[in-house]
Amino acid sequence: MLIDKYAYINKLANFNPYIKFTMVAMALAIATIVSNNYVNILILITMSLLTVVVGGIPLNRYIKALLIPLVFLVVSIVSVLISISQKDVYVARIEVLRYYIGFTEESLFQSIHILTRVFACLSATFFLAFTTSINQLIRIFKKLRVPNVVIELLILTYRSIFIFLEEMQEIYRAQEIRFGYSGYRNSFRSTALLMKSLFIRVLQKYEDMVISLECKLYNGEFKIGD
Amino acid sequence: MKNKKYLGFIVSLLLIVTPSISYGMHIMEGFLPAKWALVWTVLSLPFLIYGILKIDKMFKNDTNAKVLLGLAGGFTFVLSALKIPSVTGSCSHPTGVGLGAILFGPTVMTVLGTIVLLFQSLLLAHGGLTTLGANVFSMAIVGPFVSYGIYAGLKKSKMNKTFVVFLAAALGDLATYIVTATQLGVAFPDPVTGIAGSLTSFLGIFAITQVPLAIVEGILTAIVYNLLVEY
Amino acid sequence: MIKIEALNYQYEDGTKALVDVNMDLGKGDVIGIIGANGSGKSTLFLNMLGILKPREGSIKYQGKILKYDRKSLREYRKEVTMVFQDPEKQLFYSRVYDDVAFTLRNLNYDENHIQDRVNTALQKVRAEELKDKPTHFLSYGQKKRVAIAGVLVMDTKVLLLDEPTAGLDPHMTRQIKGIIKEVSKEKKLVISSHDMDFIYEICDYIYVLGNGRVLGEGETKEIFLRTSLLEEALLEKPWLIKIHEGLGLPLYRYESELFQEN
Amino acid sequence: MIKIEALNYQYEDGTKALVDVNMDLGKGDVIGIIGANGSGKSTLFLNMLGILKPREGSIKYQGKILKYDRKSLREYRKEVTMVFQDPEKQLFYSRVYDDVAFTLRNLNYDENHIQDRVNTALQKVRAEELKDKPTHFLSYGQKKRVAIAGVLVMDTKVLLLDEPTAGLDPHMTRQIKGIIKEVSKEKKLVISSHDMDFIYEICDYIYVLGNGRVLGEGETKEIFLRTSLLEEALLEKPWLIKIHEGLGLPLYRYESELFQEN
Repeated sequence: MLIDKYAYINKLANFNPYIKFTMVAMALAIATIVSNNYVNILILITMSLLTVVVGGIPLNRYIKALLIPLVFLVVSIVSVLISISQKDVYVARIEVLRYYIGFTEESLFQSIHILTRVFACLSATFFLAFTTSINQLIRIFKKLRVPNVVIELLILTYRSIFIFLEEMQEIYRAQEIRFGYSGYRNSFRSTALLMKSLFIRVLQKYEDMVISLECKLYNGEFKIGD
Repeated sequence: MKNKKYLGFIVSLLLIVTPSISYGMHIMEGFLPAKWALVWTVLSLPFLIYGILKIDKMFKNDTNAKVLLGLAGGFTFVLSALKIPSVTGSCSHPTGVGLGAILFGPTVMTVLGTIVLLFQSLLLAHGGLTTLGANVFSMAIVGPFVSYGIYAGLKKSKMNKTFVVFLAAALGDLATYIVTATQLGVAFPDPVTGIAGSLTSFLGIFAITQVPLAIVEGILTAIVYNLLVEY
Repeated sequence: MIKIEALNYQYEDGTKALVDVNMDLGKGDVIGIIGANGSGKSTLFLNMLGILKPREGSIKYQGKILKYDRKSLREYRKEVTMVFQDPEKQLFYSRVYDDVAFTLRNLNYDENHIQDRVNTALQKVRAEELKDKPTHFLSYGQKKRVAIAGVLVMDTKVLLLDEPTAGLDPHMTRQIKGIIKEVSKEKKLVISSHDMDFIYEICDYIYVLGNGRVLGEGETKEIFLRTSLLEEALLEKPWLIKIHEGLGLPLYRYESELFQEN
Repeated sequence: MIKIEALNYQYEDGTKALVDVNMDLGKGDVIGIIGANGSGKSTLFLNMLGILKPREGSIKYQGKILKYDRKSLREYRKEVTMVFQDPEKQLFYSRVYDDVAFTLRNLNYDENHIQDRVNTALQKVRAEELKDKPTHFLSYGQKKRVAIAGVLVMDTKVLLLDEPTAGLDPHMTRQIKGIIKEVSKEKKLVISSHDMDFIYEICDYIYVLGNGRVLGEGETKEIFLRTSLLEEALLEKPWLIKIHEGLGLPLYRYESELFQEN
């Protein structure tokens, strides 16, 4: 969640958000449509440098973020790379019970290709996530004529994410020191209790917020300036 | 529950929130080639647009519902930061989406789900922008629809309510996983065995984590449901 | 000004929350409403805002009985509004500026005008530098000040404040006191608090609530001398009163007076 | 007892939350930790509980350095635990009894034993009659007492209390004071609060925090006489200290002493 914090304190935080957004959109488009290994690597290098060197995001933090989807990546790449069949058509293979497990040249190239594309796209998205705050993005979406309902829901959801994140942490800690997460059974029950408590707090917040809205002369719209 | 009118809301939130996207496997940023990224986006769009129109209409009648939906969005997002004990001992992240299928109609949660998925990719690095369309389709459309369908279809039957909730949540989750595996399978056909091979391979490899998870999540949802009804 | 006449309020389950409450908020500039938890303070505030509708009795504003249709309420709340205890529930935007501007945008003012008023409001609570900060990075005390700004921006005639110093450290409490003193020059304030020293310093007229009834009312000094009333209401005396009674010192209103003269 | 040695804690983004904190909680029976909002009190408490792990330095309990594996933490928390500020976030069950029993059930005690200990804990906080009540119908003060019971039930040697009187009216504050005094006979208490009068009355040794550092420490009376220290920490003096300094009266520890002798 700390990505959010960096979006406000990095060195590019006040840089024109439209330019940042356009750059990222273009990088994503090129990486997925053109999708050339060398171009992808170029995007990865450019975006990483922009994020870490120009934006001033700590390198270890950046690498940590890049590794978040690692499990998915490894498992999926393995699925793409490896195949099993009775025919021996593989560049490298092992034989198990008359089946061949291995990979072909094509799947090897495809895997490498996916890898470069994934890291090109990740670096572009992370550039956006690390340097452009959601508050700036919402204004961009407004410019892009995203429907008003969606903009309003974005605003409200973004705000309430932080309300409940804090509450969840407090409830979790209170459970944790009372041994709520010692052992599988307890963890299970505590998780359910946590979800319940949080849910009830959603409803309470709703009731209180409606009252507060009345006082703020809410007329049915959550506006933002341009 | 002191307020009966919330009951429908609760059930639907739980059913749609936790299950489908809950422990779904987000297809990561950049993983899909352009063609497939586009295909799934185009397939998701009608649901999204219909949902937006519906929400628009709903907000005209009850402007406070905006706040409720916003809070529900925050709530579902936050569940994805919560580590849920899973069978294998590792921790998986639930990711809830959605909301009041019963109160608001199932397409509403497609919109909310999309918003949550967007925040997940920007704030948590789960999923991605290029794969948003595909993830929306599996997690904010198919999963919730399956859950909702099962719940709506069985709630009047004589079956035990808790079991119905369990089924709806668990099967919604499974549906999401099958769709995701399919999305990957068709995008990357096995050079030797074709789509059939790649599909089997993705279904098989993710089954190790996703099937137990679906069951765990079904149970969890049922427990929370009972706790809330008791409250 | 606001007058409350023979007001009764019941919860849906029949519990009586307020019983025959009469108040004239014209009796002072800064009115204190004190009482134990559950004495009915919050319910009273919600009645004063027209959010809850009394079962019997009425709220009068400027001599006119408050009506509960949408339009009347909206007009009324341009004159009377409230800062709630928990700032989290009053902040809807993730950017301070947008949040403070919210009410004005609801009234469709133009953006230039809004900008001026937002700036003024933020100045009043000494939070100009927070303007572009995301709300979720603010400290509790900062959130509290932004919540107050979001209400001051409206320029109402009456402002209700529920526990304005709850959860604040001594330094921030002093800040809020300063803000309240300044704001009280322009507006009528109605304040509830569990901090008797704070109430004693800030308010000039006080209503004591207990079990949904007005147990007593009077000028600040006078109220806090009524030992049995405070005991009945489960409250305590401010320390300046205690040393007046216990040590036979003169009755001072402010700490500074005490220490200057002795 | 707990000793904190050269403890440093940083948030993930590099902000220093605690800098070179040294504390020996054996120096008193009821230890007060005071400081402005954001001075690091909460972070310190979370470090003391082993929820946050210091970047440098260590927590020692009974002479042994705290380890952060599951088992060590589990054993440690049987000896050291905490009551958080907001009771709303510490009550999970719909029935008071179940909630108080939560800790014991997690440790797999048998139900008969649990029953005894739950009853004792509820007695200690004077809440026996709430046993079968649904938690969401309790008043704020009752919730607070039940939350304390839910922690007392563990019979730890050390109990941390974060703002135990926040949000309470004067009457309930007195009740909590009573409970704390009684509990302090059996356990070591570590208390944080913004209410200086409360800290002055309850604690016998005090640490003053500011910007994540220990700005000063000492016996209660002595600490509150150090004007510049309190100013630096943005705190205030208890009124008993104020009148001692301002009026030249002897320095009393309790209100009752003052009024008896004068």
